[in-house]
Amino acid sequence: MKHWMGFPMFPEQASSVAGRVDALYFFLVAVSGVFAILIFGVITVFIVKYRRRPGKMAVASGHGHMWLELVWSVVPLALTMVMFFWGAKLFFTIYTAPPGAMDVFVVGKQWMWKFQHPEGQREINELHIPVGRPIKLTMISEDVIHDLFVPAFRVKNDVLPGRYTTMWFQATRKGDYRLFCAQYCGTEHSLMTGWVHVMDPPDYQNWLGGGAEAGPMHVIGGKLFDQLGCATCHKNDNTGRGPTLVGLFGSKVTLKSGQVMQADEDYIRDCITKPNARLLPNYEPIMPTFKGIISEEGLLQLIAYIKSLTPPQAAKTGSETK
Amino acid sequence: MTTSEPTMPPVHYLNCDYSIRSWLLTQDHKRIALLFLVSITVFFLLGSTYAGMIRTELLTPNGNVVSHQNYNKLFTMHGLIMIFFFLIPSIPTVLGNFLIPMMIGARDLAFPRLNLASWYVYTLGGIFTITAAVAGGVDTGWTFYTPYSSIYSHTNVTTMAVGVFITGFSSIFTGLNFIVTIHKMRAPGLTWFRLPLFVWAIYATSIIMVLGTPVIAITLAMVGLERVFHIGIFDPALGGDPLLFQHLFWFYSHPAVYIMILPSMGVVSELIACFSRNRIFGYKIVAFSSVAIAVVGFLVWGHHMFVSGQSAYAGLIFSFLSFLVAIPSAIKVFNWTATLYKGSISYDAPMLYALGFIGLFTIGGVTGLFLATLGMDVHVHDTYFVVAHFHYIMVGGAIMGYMGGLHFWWPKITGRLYPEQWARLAALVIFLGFNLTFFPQFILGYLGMPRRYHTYPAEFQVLNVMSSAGASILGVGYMLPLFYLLWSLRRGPIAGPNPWGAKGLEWLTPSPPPTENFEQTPVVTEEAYAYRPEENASG
Amino acid sequence: MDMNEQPPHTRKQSAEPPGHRYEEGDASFGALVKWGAGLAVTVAVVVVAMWTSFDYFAAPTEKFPAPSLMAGARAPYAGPKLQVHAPRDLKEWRTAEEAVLNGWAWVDPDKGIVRIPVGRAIELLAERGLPPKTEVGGTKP
Amino acid sequence: MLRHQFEDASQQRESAVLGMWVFLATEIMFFGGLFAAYTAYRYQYGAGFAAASHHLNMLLGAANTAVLLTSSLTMALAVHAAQVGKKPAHIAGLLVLTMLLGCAFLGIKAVEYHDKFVHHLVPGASFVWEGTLTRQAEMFYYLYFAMTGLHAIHMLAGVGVVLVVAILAARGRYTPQYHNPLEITGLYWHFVDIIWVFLFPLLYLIA
Ligand code: HEA
Ligand code: HEA
Ligand code: HEC
Ligand code: CUA
Ligand SMILES: [Cu+2]
Repeated sequence: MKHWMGFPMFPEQASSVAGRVDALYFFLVAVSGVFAILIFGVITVFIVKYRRRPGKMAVASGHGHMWLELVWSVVPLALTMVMFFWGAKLFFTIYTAPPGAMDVFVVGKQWMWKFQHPEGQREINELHIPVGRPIKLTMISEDVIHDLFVPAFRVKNDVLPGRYTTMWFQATRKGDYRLFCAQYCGTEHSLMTGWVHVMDPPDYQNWLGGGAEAGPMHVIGGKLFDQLGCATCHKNDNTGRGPTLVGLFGSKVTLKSGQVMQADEDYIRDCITKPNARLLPNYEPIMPTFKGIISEEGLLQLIAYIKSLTPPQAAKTGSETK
Repeated sequence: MTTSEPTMPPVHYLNCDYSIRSWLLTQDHKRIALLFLVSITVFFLLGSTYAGMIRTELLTPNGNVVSHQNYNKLFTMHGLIMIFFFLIPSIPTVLGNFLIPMMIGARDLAFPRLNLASWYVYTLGGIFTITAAVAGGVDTGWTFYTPYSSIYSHTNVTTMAVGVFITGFSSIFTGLNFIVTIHKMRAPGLTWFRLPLFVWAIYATSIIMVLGTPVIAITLAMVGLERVFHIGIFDPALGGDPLLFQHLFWFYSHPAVYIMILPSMGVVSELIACFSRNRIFGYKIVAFSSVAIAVVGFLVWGHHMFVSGQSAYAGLIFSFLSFLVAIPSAIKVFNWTATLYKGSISYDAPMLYALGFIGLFTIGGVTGLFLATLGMDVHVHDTYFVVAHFHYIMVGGAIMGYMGGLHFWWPKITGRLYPEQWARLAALVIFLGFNLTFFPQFILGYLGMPRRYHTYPAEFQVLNVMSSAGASILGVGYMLPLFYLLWSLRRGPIAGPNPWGAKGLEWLTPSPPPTENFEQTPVVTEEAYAYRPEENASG
Repeated sequence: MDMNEQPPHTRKQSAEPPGHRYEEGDASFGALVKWGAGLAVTVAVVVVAMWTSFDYFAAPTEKFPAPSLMAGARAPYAGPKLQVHAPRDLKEWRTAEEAVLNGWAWVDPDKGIVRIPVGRAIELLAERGLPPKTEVGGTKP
Repeated sequence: MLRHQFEDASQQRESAVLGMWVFLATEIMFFGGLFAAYTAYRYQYGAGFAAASHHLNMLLGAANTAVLLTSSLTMALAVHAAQVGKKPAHIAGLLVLTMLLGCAFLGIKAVEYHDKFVHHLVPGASFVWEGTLTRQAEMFYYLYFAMTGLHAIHMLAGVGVVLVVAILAARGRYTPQYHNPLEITGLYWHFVDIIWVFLFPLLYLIA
């Protein structure tokens, strides 16, 4: 945090977009400053020059001049268009995860953050990530709306119950950066904070390898897939009562209603929690709902497993939806 | 100033009847305005105490003054009371009720009984709110976001929702009354383009009050239903969508912020014209921009939901339209500045408030542009940057306008002049205290201090202490007018009909005016703000 | 006439015919419709413009470096466990404890210390009685 | 009788009519919130809404529509009768007829509500649904009860107002020169009827 005479003035720039957000910020400050000084200056001059003096009557200043009105409408409009385009372009950069980003799954729960690395690493209120690599966060809440906010990276996104939201960042400087919950979520909203530890890749690997673990997410997902009986109906060779899930993730699915849907994380989550919401042609809706039986972490692990059934090059991450 | 020593008329709307009945069952728009003045001042003091407690708590990083849940109740009650029970009613129900009939040469509003009903409905809503506050308050934030407000919160959300629901009808009744009065009861010769700009501003505000308030009423009713019957129109577990609530809530709540600022803009137009003895520069443009803000204001609500999971496509549209809605405000600021050109400017207290309004509204407004910029809002959403934006434009803007209007028309309302020097001092103290309170919050916001945080990291403490220091100065600043205005009721000099030499039909009546305002309905032959008779254009 | 010098109350009612005691002229409906249509058109234009320019905005600006080959390598993992399924963990823990309680196992083959099921231990103690405390130098509690 | 703040009767009448139109605008926005919620969930849960709508009795719905349309007719005739100076009994009669039709509407509504209650289709704990899309069906019935319930409340208020106006009409209060209350009651009644004309297709005819 940059200080000026002991006052904290400016947050660190620790992500790939931070510099560009700050550049936009300085542009906006400059435009506001110019207009503020322009207006305050003109007003001060006028109130001094035309202060009420005996015998000095106000002189007709006319009803107003069309061209002047035009100028001070078009100029602000032009400036706002610049702000709009620059802001919109940056917004899409902030929210479009680059291909091949490292996945991290986030579950927000009243008043703590649970992070899960695909390798199975699980953390509470702490997130260890390697510097220089784009990290894509897939987030969901178990209760109310939360919001994961890392000021040093200049990014945040609400975390909704019942629907996945995603965001990404690429840390550019090592160090520890605060993360906050930025959407009011109840009594201990202000305690739902934590740290992002940005480490050199080797240190990150050591940290990752630091201790025994039940196995990577997709392996746990596989176990869960068997335990819950999914495997009885979903056989990889498509001989079960339900469709094979090999190659499902990322593919286009045509429902019985003819509607074509992209099988992304949300789609699979809905298939598991609300099976009859998406009926498939030539299959009976016999799949039981697992809502309330599998925790959010369990769902994420099942999805990781189903993703792993799709050969790597076929799966493409969903781009920003319209 | 009038040459002869000004005298108070023997009989006027205040001393014609002192009985409680005559006040509680009055149909005189002027008395109803005073009833509202008393009620909203009570709520302003209540809201300010909550603000004072918030600032006291935030002096230290760890929460050692109140518990977590109580702090959450502090900012929720502070937000709710200040918005729904102070700022939305303030100018329309006090200055609007008092002045609109007089400014258009009418004896009263179109529906006096509806006007009194508006005050009773407001008070009933207020009683519900006070009960909710006494019974333990509400901790959902003034935004009532579901599913927290509908399922997880165990505080008096339903009572509060009913209170705000009922008070909403006070806004609807007042708005309806103004629209019909302005359309149908103008004095002969008073065409639309000869109306004072305050009347235009109140007309634009009334459109929003009438079209927007019902939406918040039905939304809060749905939240109430969900809490009472546990059925989920907004509950994700039962298939409801929390984003639908946000859309319905902000569909009203953004236009609501324009309900708060437009009347102040109307007051400032009157003050700038009177104290610079000049016709408002570009009268028609300023009049149309009030209506433009009101109408386009209904199309931008999504800029509160850029990072809430709303699609990027919607974000683009709402960001673009938010910039369009800013243009009329910009035009107004430039026209006010141009009105000072070649004027004959005096620095009475109302003028100081008007100039303060222009300055602080500009800062508040341009920071709104920061928030409307998609890329910027991602970082500063739900941080103190937003808190600073809306306090600059609501406290710095709307309240400055309200104070200016109150001082400007005080002689007409009470027949007495307030002490000028004290008023100028108060204006200065408020201006300084205000900036010290809220400017540091811009820096805090960009540093990333989130909103609604009871405890915060230690590195934010210095700026928070500055803000709290400013709040206590601001608190003192607000108390001053309370004292000297009450003092002036007894010992203020007699004002006479037109102490400022201002234009406008309301200055034709004695101060304080008789109950029926005008013996005969005046006929208007000249333009608004015709301070220089020599070019008395037809208009 | 200048408003200021005009004493109040004597403002003479001009010779307006009684019928015209309030302003008839109201906003022209045509103008309102025109303004409404204009606004609707602008909003439509904005909505369409955003739809068409969506892909322009969504196109990724800088080309991200192709993910390095190493990225895919899955290293072993470790770290604090996060309880996923409380009942299952409890069941595993209980079965482990039961096994210890009722099982036969070498504790320390060199010293000949062995673990015996608790039931058997109770029987042995019943037969032999508790060893006197001092003789074995009992361990600290 | 001219109220003191008005200059003449026509100003008072125009103000009353404009006041009612503005009030109807607020009512449109008030119902608008529910219509917005309906549209949002219909778009998301089309199948569920269609399935749930099967259980609504289209016959009763159509009957209600007919009842309301006729009541609008009798109300319009009443207003016209006052304008052309028909006898008070004539005006009052038409108003009573309008009121009866309004009560008939509420009666049919009560029957429908009872039927839903019996079939456990009232959203909440008691909701039972044998199809596959329970949540969506419950959402449909939530909206059904919210929208028709709010409409019924407005209908109830309307019947009350028409009763008062009918009594005053019977006393000969309304003449071709002065019948403001009758006219604005007519506006309100037609509004409540139009709301039902929207509700009927949206709720009953989406099978
Ligand atoms: C009186 C109240 C008021 C007013 C008038 C405004 C006016 C504006 N507001 Fe603000 N706003 C609030 C009260 C208000 N707001 C509140 C209470 C919240 C938070 C609610 C909550 O979350 O609790 C909020 C939040 C808010 C957000 C959401 C932030 C977030 O939560 O992430 C946004 C985003 O676009 C926004 C934008 C704007 C804009 C563009 C204007 C424009 O209308 C401003 C236009 C004015 C100007 C532009 C200044 C004058 C112009 C010049 C001097 C010329 C120079 C100008 C140009 C170059 C164009 N406001
Ligand atoms: C009309 C609107 C209005 C007005 C007039 C005000 C007036 C003030 N508000 Fe505002 N405020 C809101 C509308 C308004 N507010 C809203 C809508 C929110 C968001 C609520 C939410 O998030 O849900 C909010 C939230 C809000 C916060 C953020 C709370 C949080 O996010 O955790 C703060 C923090 O300082 C604050 C401060 C103030 C102050 C100091 C004043 C002052 O102008 C009032 C005058 C101050 C005083 C009278 C102080 C009196 C001083 C004492 C009693 C002595 C105390 C001693 C010390 C301070 C040492 N307000
Ligand atoms: C009783 C049989 C059964 C069980 C058990 C079962 N499923 Fe299914 N599943 C089906 C059927 C049949 C369908 C296709 C029809 C439908 O949508 O209901 C299906 C559909 C799906 C789909 C959508 C496939 C597509 O192409 O759209 C997914 C994903 C899925 N199941 C995952 C799971 C998971 C994960 C589990 C275990 C937690 C599971 N299923 C358990 C029978 C079953
Ligand atoms: Cu989670 Cu605030
Ligand atoms: Cu807004």
